Amino acid sequence: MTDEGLSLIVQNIVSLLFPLALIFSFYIILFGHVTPGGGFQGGAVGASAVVMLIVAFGAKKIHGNMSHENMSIFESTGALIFILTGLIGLIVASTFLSNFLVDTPLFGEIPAWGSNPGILNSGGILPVLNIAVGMKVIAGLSAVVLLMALAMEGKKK
Amino acid sequence: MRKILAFVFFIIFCGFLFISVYELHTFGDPPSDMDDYIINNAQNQTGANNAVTSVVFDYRGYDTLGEATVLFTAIAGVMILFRKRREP
Amino acid sequence: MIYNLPFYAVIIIIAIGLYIIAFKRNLIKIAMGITIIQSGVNLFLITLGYRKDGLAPIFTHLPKDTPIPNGMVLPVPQALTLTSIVIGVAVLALILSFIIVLFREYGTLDTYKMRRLKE
Amino acid sequence: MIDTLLTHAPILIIAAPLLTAFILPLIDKVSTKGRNILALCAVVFTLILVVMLAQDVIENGIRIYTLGGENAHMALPSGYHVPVRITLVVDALSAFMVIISSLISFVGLLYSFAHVKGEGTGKFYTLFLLMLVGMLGMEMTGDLFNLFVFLEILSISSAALVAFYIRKGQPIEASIKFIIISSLAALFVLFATGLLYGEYNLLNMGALASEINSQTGGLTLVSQFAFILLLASFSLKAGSAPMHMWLPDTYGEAPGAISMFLVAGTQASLYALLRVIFTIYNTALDTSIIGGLLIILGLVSIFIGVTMALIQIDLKRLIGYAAVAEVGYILLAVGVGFFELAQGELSEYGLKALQGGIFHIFNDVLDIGLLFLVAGAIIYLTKETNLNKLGGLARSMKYSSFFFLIGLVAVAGLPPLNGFASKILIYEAIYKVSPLLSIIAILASIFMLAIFVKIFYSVFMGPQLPSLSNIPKTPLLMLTSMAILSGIMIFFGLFPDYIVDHLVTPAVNALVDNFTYITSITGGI
Repeated sequence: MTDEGLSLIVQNIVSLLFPLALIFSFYIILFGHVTPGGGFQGGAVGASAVVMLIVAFGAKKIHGNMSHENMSIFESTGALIFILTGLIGLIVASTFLSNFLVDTPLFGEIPAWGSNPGILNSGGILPVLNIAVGMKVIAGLSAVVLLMALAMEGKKK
Repeated sequence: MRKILAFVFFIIFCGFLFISVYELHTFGDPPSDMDDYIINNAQNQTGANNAVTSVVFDYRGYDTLGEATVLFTAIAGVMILFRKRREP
Repeated sequence: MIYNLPFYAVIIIIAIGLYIIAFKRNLIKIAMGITIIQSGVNLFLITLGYRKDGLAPIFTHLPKDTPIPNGMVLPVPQALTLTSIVIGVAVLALILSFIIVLFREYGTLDTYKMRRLKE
Repeated sequence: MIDTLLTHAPILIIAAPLLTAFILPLIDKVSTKGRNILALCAVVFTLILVVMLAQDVIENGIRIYTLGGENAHMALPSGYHVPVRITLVVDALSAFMVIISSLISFVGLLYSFAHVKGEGTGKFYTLFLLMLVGMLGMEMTGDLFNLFVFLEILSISSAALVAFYIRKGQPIEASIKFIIISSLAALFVLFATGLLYGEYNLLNMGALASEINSQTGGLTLVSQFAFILLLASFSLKAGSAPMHMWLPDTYGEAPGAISMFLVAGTQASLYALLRVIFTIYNTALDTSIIGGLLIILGLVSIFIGVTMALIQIDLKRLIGYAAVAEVGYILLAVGVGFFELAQGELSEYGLKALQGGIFHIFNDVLDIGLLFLVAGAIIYLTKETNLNKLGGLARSMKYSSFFFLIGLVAVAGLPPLNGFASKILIYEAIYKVSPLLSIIAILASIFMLAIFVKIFYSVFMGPQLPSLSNIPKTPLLMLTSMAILSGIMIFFGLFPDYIVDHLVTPAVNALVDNFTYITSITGGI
């Protein structure tokens, strides 16, 4: 891997694939409470999209556009949403992390028991936590890979 | 000499692991008190169709918080390792 | 039970990982050994929750005649595995970064040659 | 108001430092002073809550908190017979350990304000708080898998903190050793958890204990194997003898306050070991075999710790080996206590041994911690750890040498200080079991005294070396934190009965009596 990244063909294909992979990751995160998937799985897909960019274009260039400090802020925000949801549960309902959104208009519908086609607007705090964890995992794993790649590129000179 | 001793110890340990799973329940027929409750009640209590997600974020949500913390910790650790530094 | 074959496979995987950690000298190989043991333990948790002919515990478009709960695999081991996979990734990331920095300082990955700590 | 706070105290104790750790990277961009104040506030808030909770628990008995449940005090879901959700369980022993961790974190944070400078300080405090979270989580959880998660938080954050200064690579070497060994230990804890889950389909410790203790015809083979794995992993993490190699390396290379904090971390693992032995298994085990095993582990730890400390030339590694010996004393006392535990009844000497052992957990953290703080100050000021190149420091570091003297007297177990208070209990109890054991223990203490007196002379007394003639003054915050620790030690030494009656005995009772623990979870079935 040179500083400029891989060849032009790879770069073009990666820029085509990147939005698709990102959309797929958002799908997995948002539908985590209805179909197989969830925050971690979708986050890993999103992070691998970013890793694809890092491999194709080189860590220096990616670092210029989204530095690991910004990713760290993004990640902290995800973690904060998680723990604040838990604390709101403590204040509004009975205990830390209790599912206070069930039976409310937001994500509160309860599907029929047993087999059913699934409702997106269900699950209580589960979708919120899925999104928080998804943010965290995308930002966190990309930051780790970016830092390692930067360290390896720095060593070569 | 030290290597042989280590190897013997290694073999004993692996045998010990083997016996422990030999005595475990038959594969495909686990005891399931706790899990039956979750499968039966997950939909009504959390409103989610995916029982695994309802375990991850509701019944064992605290574990997931811990796990998110582990990831956060590891990333903070990696950042601390690769920081620009002037050594004291 | 002699038919617990998946459990024995788990033990073999763990034994391979342990062997690598105990008898190899290269740090990267040791990191690989840890990952192999992690995979073994994750597989163990998954196999613990398997029920014969069970489906995934997800109700969306579930076949109508599935007995509940006996026709589904256990959800808790899957959740535990998810947690332990992420923890494994975190540990591995940290170990690999340590190895990168260590290689920069020492110029070798052989554990026998990096003994700057006094005995 | 106070009532609500107390109800939610177990989770708030964990959530406060955790929330702060998540916010710190954001605040760090804005102001460094605000960051320090916020971290201090979080730790002080935790300490206050811990003291309130401990007082309540010791007066009113065990307190449980079900996360996500409709009622915080009910571990079982309504109308069902096994616990499904994660519970936090705080009994007097947990309260005792939590006090240790939060107190040590407060002292360590004060010390770090003076000690840690330069790039990456913000991340340092983040990791520091996360390490505190890991310890507190381990000490309050009532769930076996949750214990594993927090064990990992503790080991990852400590590994990253040990490697904070890279110097020539030695801290990284110590750190990689530490993380490989601790992740192996954690993986086997997870494997054992899996075995127990496969056998009983339970993860809650109270419910597991109830299943294991109510079994007729002894333990099943699987739960015996799970016990052996848990025993090996946690004693490895606690730094007991045959697997102590990582401990002096890690303690020796970590920055000053972190060495002290790591001691508290090993005690958290020791707590997990005690929980497994006394709460989950208790008399389902053969008390004489397991008690004997613990006694042997303790004796070997004491022996190795003292003999290896004799030949060290590095100041912090020497203290690290002394820490191994101190862990040995705790294991020895606990082993004698478990040896004497028959059918849930404890003989008088067993009780005394356990009192000594549990009290010694606190004293070990204080004594070794104080020594590490002084050693950290010496390294910070002189940049030198080799004992042969240090000398005559008493002239320039008057207060530090005084604090070192206090730590020395306490570690050696001499009368006016806290080390004596707990060690005399241990000696007295094990003398009744076997006079030989107590002679060995006393001899080891005398050796320890000899070693540390030698160190004291070579570091602080004698002619001032020319290379050390103009070292700067010790920062005030460092001295303050040392003074806090020595104040507590002197208080413990002067009024040991008060501490034993009000803090240690409830903890010992909670440890031995697993019936109360089980009924608090399963509701008296």
